[in-house]
Amino acid sequence: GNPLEGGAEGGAGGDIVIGASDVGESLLLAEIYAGALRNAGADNVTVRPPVGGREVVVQALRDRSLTLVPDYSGNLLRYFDDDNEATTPEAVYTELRKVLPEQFEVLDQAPAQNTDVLVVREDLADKGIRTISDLAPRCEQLTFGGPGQWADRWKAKIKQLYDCEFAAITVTDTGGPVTVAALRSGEVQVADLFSTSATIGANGFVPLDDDKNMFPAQNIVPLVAKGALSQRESDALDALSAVLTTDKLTELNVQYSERKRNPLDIAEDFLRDNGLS
Amino acid sequence: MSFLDELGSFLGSANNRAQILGDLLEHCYLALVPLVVGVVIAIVLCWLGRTWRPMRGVLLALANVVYTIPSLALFVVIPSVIGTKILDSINVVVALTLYTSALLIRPTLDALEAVPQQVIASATAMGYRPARRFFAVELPLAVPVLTAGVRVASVSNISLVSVGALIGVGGLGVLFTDGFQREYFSPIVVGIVLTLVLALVVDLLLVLLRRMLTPWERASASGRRAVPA
Amino acid sequence: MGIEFRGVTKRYPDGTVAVDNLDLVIDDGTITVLVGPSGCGKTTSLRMINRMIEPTSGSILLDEEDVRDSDAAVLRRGIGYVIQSAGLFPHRTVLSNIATVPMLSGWDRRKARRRAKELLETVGLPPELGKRYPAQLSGGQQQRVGVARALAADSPVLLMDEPFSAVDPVVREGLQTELLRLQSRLGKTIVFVTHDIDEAIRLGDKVAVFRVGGRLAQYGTPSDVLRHPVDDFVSGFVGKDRGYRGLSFLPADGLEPEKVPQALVGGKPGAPRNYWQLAVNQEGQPRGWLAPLSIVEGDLTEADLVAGGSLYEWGTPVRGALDAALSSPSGLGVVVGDDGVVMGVVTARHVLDVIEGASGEGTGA
Amino acid sequence: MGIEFRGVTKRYPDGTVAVDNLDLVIDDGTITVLVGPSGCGKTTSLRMINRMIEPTSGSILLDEEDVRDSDAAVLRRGIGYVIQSAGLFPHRTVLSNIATVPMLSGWDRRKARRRAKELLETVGLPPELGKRYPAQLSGGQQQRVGVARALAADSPVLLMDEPFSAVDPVVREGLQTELLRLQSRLGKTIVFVTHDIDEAIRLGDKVAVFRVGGRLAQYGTPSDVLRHPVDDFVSGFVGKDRGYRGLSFLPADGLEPEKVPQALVGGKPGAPRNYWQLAVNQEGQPRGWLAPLSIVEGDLTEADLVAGGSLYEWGTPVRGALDAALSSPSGLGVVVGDDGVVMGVVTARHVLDVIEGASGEGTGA
Amino acid sequence: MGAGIGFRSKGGTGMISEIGDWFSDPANWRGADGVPARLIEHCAYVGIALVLAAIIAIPLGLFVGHTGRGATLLVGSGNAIRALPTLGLVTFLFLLIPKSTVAAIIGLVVLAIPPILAGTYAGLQAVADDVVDAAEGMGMRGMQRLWQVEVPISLPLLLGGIRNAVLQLVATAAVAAYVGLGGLGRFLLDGLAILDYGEVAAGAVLTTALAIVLDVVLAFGQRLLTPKGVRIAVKARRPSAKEVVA
Ligand SMILES: Nc1ncnc2c1ncn2[C@@H]1O[C@H](COP(=O)(O)OP(=O)(O)OP(=O)(O)O)[C@@H](O)[C@H]1O
Ligand SMILES: Nc1ncnc2c1ncn2[C@@H]1O[C@H](COP(=O)(O)OP(=O)(O)OP(=O)(O)O)[C@@H](O)[C@H]1O
Ligand SMILES: [Mg+2]
Ligand SMILES: [Mg+2]
Repeated sequence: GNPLEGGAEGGAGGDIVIGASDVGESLLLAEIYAGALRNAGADNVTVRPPVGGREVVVQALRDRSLTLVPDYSGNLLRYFDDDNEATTPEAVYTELRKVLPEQFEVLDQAPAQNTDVLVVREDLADKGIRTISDLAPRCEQLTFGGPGQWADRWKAKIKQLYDCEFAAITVTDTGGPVTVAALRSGEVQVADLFSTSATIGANGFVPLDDDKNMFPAQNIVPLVAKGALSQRESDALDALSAVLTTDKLTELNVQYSERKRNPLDIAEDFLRDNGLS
Repeated sequence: MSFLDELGSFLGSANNRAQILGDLLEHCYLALVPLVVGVVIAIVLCWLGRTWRPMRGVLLALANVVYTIPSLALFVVIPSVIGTKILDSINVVVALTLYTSALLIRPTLDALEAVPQQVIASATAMGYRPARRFFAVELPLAVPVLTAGVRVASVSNISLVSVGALIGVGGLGVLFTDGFQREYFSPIVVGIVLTLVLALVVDLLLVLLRRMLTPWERASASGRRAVPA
Repeated sequence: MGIEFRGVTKRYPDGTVAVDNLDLVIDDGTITVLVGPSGCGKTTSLRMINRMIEPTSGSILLDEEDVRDSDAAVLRRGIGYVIQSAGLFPHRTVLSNIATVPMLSGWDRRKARRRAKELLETVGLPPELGKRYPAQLSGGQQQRVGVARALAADSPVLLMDEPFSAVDPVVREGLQTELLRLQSRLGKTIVFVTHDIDEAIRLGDKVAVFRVGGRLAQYGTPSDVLRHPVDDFVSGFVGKDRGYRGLSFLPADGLEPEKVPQALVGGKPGAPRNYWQLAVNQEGQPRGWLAPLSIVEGDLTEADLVAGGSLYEWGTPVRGALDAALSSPSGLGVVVGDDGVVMGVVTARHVLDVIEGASGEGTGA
Repeated sequence: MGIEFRGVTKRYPDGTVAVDNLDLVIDDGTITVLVGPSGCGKTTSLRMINRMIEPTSGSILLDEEDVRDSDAAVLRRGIGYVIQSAGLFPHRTVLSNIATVPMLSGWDRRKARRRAKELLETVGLPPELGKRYPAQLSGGQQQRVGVARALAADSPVLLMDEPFSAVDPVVREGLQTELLRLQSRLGKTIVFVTHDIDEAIRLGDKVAVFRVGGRLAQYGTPSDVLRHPVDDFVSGFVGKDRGYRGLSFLPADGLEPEKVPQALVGGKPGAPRNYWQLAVNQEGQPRGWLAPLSIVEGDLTEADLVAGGSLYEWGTPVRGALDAALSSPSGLGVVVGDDGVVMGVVTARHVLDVIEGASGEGTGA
Repeated sequence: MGAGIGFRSKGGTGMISEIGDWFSDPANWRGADGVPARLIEHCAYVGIALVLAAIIAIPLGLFVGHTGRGATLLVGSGNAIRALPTLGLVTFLFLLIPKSTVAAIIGLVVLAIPPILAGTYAGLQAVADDVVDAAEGMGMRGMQRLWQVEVPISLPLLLGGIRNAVLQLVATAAVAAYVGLGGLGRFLLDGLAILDYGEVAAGAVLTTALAIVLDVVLAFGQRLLTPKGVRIAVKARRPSAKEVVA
């Protein structure tokens, strides 16, 4: 971005600063939002480099360092209401709007989902492991790899639901290359990735079915600092969300992390192909 | 796909190029502003250290401690210490300014102390008051050693700015996190090369600046033999 | 402008007494040399004059006024100061070095530079050196610039602290000559520090010999100090050749050059003679000696000659005359005019007559 | 061990000819001083002897053997080498500095240290200095340690490159005296470099004067060089007082001290006399002069006396005698024995007689 | 300062108490991601990298300093390596060798080489010419001169280089946590990811404390190993208060 507008203030009619979390596709979604907003006539739209997890992004929205971030409905709900048990997309979205603090608002959610998914290598899957329940009896011999905050969030939950307690939990990264490399090399045997991640297919990993619905629905939803967007801008994002399906998201991910295209290029193509430009 | 093809298509995208340029500019800003501010701070502190002797030891000790703080640690705690926003690039600017000043304290003091006593004595004897003497005589003569220190600081700043990408601040470091996330060599290589080039260019500029500021040095190096006494 | 030390003592914080109750009156328009072994307080005394060091007690008067009554920086701008290796500013050209004090005193740039150019000439340096930096000058040239810089404020007082000790003996002598020449024109009050007794004798109208501990051992004219040292410390300090050196102060009144047989280099000396002949060139300048009974075939060339001794320039003190006689292979000291032309010769014996006549005493016993 | 340069030339890669076709025979057991202006190739010549520099052409023989035939390191261990500022190892104590070469040559530790202790004494340093580090010594002490270190291998050859030039004149004279004393005991072959002609004259059995460009201008005894410089370069280099200085090499043969009227300090001189009286103390040592016609009431005290001139020690060269006569207020130079007791007086005239007798020539014309 | 008060806004507690809470939580002291384990990991990385870097850099520096050959190349490449961005280097190496520890250690070694090299070389340069000259003139051979004279005298600067390298290593190892390396950097990055101020600050405090402690220990070692005579000489060379002009 432009060095001279370091900490731009958000606000309706003002500058729009779109943030991204350090999940791979987040930046891509941010660029697509940016494109849609520009097409809706907003100028002064910038996209900040990705940073940290949800906590950072929310904090940045709160102090208006950011105006808007793409986020996932389920995780967002858990973030604001730890004990909420809603799992279906609709329930999650409804609950989310209820618990959202007043500085924030969420726009329409997209049909596209990108949930956490536990994956194993083919050699383990070949032993008949297809679901987390299949995995549970073996958990004690397995090392798990995932982001730093995984243990905090899910360790108790997976024990409670599936009675699975891993031998060790190694911090790798948030569905990124460290996790992939660790699983590939056998350093960990189970890893947390994202369902739309292109690396799952590319490495022949096998995603395990979350048969007891531990992970909530994770529809893509724009999280906005309240009042920062004009009606026209909100409408443009709603229109965008309406066409964003899981298949399209997966394809976008392939373009991004496998074909290594520039996110702006991908965003332009996407908006054009979906009649949004 | 060979690396060169990959690099070709990476640089082939106009949007990539625009992004790289933006990152480069931000990198310059993040590295050079602290450099300039840090130099000024170091000079002022050293001036105080010269005028008031006990200050000298305090300065050196302080500089030593600041310099031992690992960059990432400093980057992440600065917002809570000075109350800035967490994504604000000012955090990196402040941290690097601290490093620059800390790094320059010793060379500046050394340089000032290396000014021959004779010269300072004769300046005093000619009726310079201390402040004027510092800026007219001591500081100019300290320039060569000082620039050596500034060159080290500039290289160090330029390479440290990339760590800022880990706390969400732009600059060429973004190319590393991006490349890393996508297992993509091109941005990383481009980022490294640009960092090196930037360091080299700034270094050359500093050498030129030093030449400009110290015409007498050139004269003594080459002129002695050329013109008979 | 006279300078007066009144009971001045300087005790450093560590207890060293560098100057001990010094009383000294320095006359206007003279060169006063402070001399003494290392650490005897010469520099300290000098620097108290321009308040680079403040005395512990006593007072220093400059032109009857206590130096403490002036602002230190202003006082210093009015006193020239030259130190060993000149203390030139390496980062400024020669001209701007010289122009320092005028600029500090608020002269305009053009005027200061014009003055600097004049001074360059005054100290005998070519104008083109003005644009150089100090490091591009030889040691001797640097010292001259140092003197020029000190003269720039046209101050009546000049303090010089071992200004010539960093240059080699030959250059040093040149600088001393130059300083004397300058002083004869400018008539400043110069206080000069050295630890070289020869330099003190050569330059000083008065010499103040200090002993370690910062006490004044003797204060008088150089000839006084050489010929009548007050005690063993002073006589030890002025050195073992003081009899001979003392001749530097004895004018050669009554010394008459005598005729000497000459031979022309390039001419034909003819048959060998049984006495020494002084070989001269066309201009009448001495080239060496033709030894008695030497046989020269054809023209006289330099190869036929024995190298001569030192030359005595007519009118200078008797010391040179004695050395000329002693160093000459013929025993005859060659006397030349200031144009270098032979005026005659003197023998050591004649020189002795002059010396004895002057000291007014016959040989005893 | 003699050293011989045979047609030695050293041309540096940049084209500088530092030494040009040098032929020089250095005698066993003597001090030979290389002297000349800066850059004339003295250091280069010296360093070719121990192969720190290899000549471009020609050869150097040490005790008839070409130095190139020995292993450089072994050759160097057998040649003492002292340089300006001593080049002591800062990280080793004085003793272990001195013991360096013996240790290198494989002596056992105990023996090397014993030798080092002896040498400390040899060069006149107290044993307790042995445990100090070089930075804890004064400049003069460091030089002594440098000399001791060079003596450690007991090598017959010693190379000294301006060893005393970094210390002040007084200390320097002490070091020179010490060196001469040492040499009189040890009888080494010493090659000594300096650019100070006085030092050369004082120390050298022979002096080799170099001119810039690395050529030998003159090679002979100091008295030779002073009294018969071969050309203007040499006479210019040896300086203007060379006639007087040359007297340092003239023995005072035939000079007889004459009787002089004496007065005892503490005694009663009685009525005034019309001649000078030499005041002596109980031991017969001179204390000053009692001027003619001076009136002394009661006992003679030092306050009644005129300070004396320099003293001439019987048996030393004629220079001292002349100075004694010239510096004496009475015109009578006081002659003392090596116990400091008065032997008589000499006049300048008598000294001249001796000088003229020695040079074998009468006054000409 | 407006709406943004950084991390503090989250819990509302002061930063000191948050660090205190973190440190007093026993959970943070146990297991593979507890403080002791992370500290030991960090030290291990620093130690291994330091040894490897020293093995490469010291002989190289000694060779160049002693013979004077390749000095320009050495200084030039040393500066180029210093300019290498830490983050770029470790991510690059990770993609090349997708094994966190190996990639990170190589990166650490590369970055620790320049300070050690510079220290060694500067140390030898600082040995006075006349001392080297005297050593040679006394008949020391190359290796004797190196070990008996040049190395002992250059020891303070050489160790100074090592001190710098250690500081560099502690800092770089923290950054290398980004490519999955363990050590104290984990607290910084993981804490940052979930904005746990206590953890981040604790990580910063631990890293800084480690750096300072190592530096102090090394400074002490430097003093201990510097030959006494050299220490005295250095002190003697420093201008005393006497010479300083008011
Ligand atoms: N700032 C100081 N603090 C303590 N003692 C000092 C200081 N400056 C000088 N001295 C001491 O005072 C004495 C006189 O010093 P000063 O410099 O005046 O001597 P000097 O005659 O100029 O000697 P030199 O010929 O060596 O220059 C010396 O013993 C010196 O050590
Ligand atoms: N390594 C070198 N390369 C090129 N020229 C050199 C080198 N060493 C010495 N010279 C030159 O050779 C000449 C003789 O040098 P040398 O050191 O022998 O002189 P010196 O008589 O010892 O002078 P000084 O009295 O200044 O010590 C000088 O002109 C010097 O500049
Ligand atoms: Mg002095
Ligand atoms: Mg030399």
